[in-house]
Amino acid sequence: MADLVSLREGVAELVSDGDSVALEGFTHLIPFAAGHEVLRQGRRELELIRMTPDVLYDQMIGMGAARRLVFSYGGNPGVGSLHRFRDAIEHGWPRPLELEEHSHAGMANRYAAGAADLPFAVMRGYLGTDLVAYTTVAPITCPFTGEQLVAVPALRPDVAIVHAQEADRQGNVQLWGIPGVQKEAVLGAHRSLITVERIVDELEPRPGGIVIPGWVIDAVAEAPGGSRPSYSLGITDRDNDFYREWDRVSRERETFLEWMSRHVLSEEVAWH
Amino acid sequence: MADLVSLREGVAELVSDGDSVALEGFTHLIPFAAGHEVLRQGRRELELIRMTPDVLYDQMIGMGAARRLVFSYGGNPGVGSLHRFRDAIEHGWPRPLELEEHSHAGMANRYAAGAADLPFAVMRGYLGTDLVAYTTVAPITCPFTGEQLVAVPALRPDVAIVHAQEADRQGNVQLWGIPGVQKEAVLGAHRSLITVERIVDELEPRPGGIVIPGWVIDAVAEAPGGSRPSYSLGITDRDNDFYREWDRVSRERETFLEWMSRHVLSEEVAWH
Amino acid sequence: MALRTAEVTSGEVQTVVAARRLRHARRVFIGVGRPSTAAILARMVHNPELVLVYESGTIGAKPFHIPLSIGDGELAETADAIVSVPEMFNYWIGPGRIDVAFLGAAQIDRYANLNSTVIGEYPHPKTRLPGAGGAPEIASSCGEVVVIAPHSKRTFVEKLDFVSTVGHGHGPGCREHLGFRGAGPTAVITDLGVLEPHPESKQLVLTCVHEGVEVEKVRDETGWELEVVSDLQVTEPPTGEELAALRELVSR
Amino acid sequence: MALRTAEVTSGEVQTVVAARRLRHARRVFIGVGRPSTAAILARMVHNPELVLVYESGTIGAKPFHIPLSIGDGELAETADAIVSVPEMFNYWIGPGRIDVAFLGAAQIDRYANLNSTVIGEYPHPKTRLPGAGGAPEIASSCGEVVVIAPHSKRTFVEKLDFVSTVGHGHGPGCREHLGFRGAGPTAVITDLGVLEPHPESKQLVLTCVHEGVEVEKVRDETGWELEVVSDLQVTEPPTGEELAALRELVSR
Repeated sequence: MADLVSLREGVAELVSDGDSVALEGFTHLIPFAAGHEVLRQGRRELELIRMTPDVLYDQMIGMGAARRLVFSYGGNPGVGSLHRFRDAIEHGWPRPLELEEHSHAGMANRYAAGAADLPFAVMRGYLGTDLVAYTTVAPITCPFTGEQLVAVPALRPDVAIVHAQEADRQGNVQLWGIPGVQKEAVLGAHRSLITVERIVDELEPRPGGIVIPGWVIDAVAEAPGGSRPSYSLGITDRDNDFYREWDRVSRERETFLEWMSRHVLSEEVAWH
Repeated sequence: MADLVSLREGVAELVSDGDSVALEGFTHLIPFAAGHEVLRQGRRELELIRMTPDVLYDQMIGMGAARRLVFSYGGNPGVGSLHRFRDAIEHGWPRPLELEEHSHAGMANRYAAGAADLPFAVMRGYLGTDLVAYTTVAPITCPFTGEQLVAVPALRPDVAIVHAQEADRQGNVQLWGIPGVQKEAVLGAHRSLITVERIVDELEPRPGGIVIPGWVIDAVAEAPGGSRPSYSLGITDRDNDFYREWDRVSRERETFLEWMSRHVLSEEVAWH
Repeated sequence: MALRTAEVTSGEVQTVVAARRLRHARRVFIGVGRPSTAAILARMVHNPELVLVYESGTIGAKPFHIPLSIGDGELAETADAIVSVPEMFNYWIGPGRIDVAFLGAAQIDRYANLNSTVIGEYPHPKTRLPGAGGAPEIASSCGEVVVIAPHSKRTFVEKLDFVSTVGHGHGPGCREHLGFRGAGPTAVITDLGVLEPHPESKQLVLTCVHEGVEVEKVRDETGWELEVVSDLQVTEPPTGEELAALRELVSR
Repeated sequence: MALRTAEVTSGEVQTVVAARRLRHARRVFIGVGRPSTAAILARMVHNPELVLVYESGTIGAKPFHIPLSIGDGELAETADAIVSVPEMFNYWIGPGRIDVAFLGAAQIDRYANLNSTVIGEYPHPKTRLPGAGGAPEIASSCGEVVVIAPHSKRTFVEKLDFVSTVGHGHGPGCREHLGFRGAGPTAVITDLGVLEPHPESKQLVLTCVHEGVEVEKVRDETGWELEVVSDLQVTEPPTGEELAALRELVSR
């Protein structure tokens, strides 16, 4: 059974400097509150893993918490560039950022292989692209047909952190709506923390509900609104204005730092 | 969009002599009505594919409809032997039955590879067993770690037939409860027929509900009670007494043939 | 009622032309922005049965509003089915279940190969772009690809800084050699006109200009020696119905 | 209240001993029949938190009745989660998330390898058995395996007709050589007693007999020269609570 902890305890217990950490979420259910807590606790030298690093990773990269980024699409969805991500790669500010870049299909299969504890997954992809020269893939031949395919190595993060709608007191978690790769990230990681909108006495099965049993989760922390400005289907709405506004906030280093200091790092946190 | 057809039309349209046919269902939602219709239409020389050939395949094998069986567990669950399956293998009655035998994990991965249109899947398994000498598997080496694993070839049946609780008028299908490998069988097959308990105006999303869009299905046929003596969760109950009784009915060739003639092949069918 | 060209923006024309392209499509794969707007518009005016698939995992979404992200709540709430990302790529995109995919890019070359990764050198880019995302496998798996891009020399380049996504590769036979399925890019719809691969050379040629656009202008904005077909078409202007629907959609 | 041995069937003893084995288990993988009954009994009297996993995909099922099949409706209705069969094997069994797996077999050898495929030659069997099902990967992946089998020379054989499932293979180091995880078979619970692999030789030795069972009888019913540990134990008879719970369960 998962431990029910405070967000502060959960992050302190599970995330250390230098860890590879997957804060997953595919547009929906992005674990902003947990990512902010990682920043408040001053974690450094992280390998951040995520298919779609967006505003949360822009914030973490901009604060210099990451040494390395493993990803497949780094943009502010529907808005444009991630300015802190770009600044780190283009100018090494506030520190250089090492990259391991894949396609979405590659990352998804890497997570699936990790969840299955297999060393690699087989897929069709990457062929003909320049990515092959800069990332970790290998040719593999079908032993039955001779067809050449591509192998991608499994992803096994030290820690997976995801957000869900609810958990019961045994730490069984239910999420619904767009599920992304969160289940795979949790099952493939060595440790896991799930933040939830609410703790309930009993999980009521939902259409589209995915239940992750408490016994494969290390810790569950209640964090109402913990995915804002992303959303938790049925509980909070996506704050599209915030994503648009982030383009302005993040464009200049000073504005960004001031915003982070005021809204994320201070003891009296405006949100989260 | 799938065509809404009668069971008779659906089977006549999609199943031909010599086809490889997966009538899938893992204990739950076994497409008995469709299998019986295949028998009534006199199909022969079939390659029958299923992880858990049970009473339905015992019937189809006993009637001589199958040339070959691809499977991983051939028993009457909780009861014992499948006598017609045994008689075919042990004595070639009513005709010899060629076998391709796998483990459950192997069959499940073969279906998953088929659904993904990949030629094979990678897994850990089979090693050390005598099955390796009699089935289709191949060693494969991880290009990253050097670990030796096992490849299994994709399953691509000519036809998949499964049963579900409901469909809407566009042929979108919803099933819930134990999902087995039905989605994989449908997606991996070249043609597909889904029988349903009922046609509804609109699918109401259910906990655990899996929706298969009508546009990946060839035909949907209404067949109320179509999984009996198996069951359709929430609509019919498993007839455990029938499974026990089958042990007696199927033990002798004559009793079996008489039962089939009376209950399955006759024009006025007692059930289905 | 036909509207005068002056009343219509080139972006509106581009969206309308993209939507028309979906008249007979069955399943379209779309990202956000203009592709998504075009697909919703197609459902409104041309093809109400069109199935919209977003890589977030929503199959058969029926958004009333233009979504900002590919994972907006409305997409999940209106979808026929929602699947995980591994399932989306492995069971739905990879096997070629999607007819048409709309893709964008920061750079496109004469073979409709796409760059969405970097401007400059990969290790030390001048401009870091978001990256390939789902595009490489979408382009190698779907029935056909339609590229939607603004027409300028910055975008239509002689040589990509980085090949993120293969269109027609090095030309004829290249997709087959790589084992790809589908026809690859069949059209590039810009704010100036439509480019299509020549059936033999696979090089993009200008097949259509939007009303009021000079061919010379299109050539000027293209970074290679653009060929023009002899029977060059002029885009049929947006109809009143198309334009009204588009504007109503944008205003929601 | 202790019950006299005469009142208890050997099958009941076997089930009770199997249930006790789950006192400290967290997740148990079970098929139908005696294993399932033992696991449900363990939840009733020893370990209410025990998570029952059936290969049909039901995780955390809490059946009130003994299921006839691994896919009975009650398992689905009471499960914490239900997953597809590919997911069950790939995400749950393969990675070793299950502590204890209960398996049965038609034949078992001194290294606790199992045959559930054929009696006789595979191409022309005397008796065709159901086949391996999930057992090979369950036995190579779970934390430990407990085999439940009736004790007779027909079952406990010198040489298997077919190796369906590897227990300890050819002996020490064999599982490691094959890359298996988990301890493999740690006990074989029969209607006569309990066999466990010798820590060094990995050969099954008799470590416990049920009350009233002669060692000679066990040797007679075993197809190889069975060794007996020096400190042979006698099974603690079923307690009144265990027996009452088991009988109540069976009568439901």
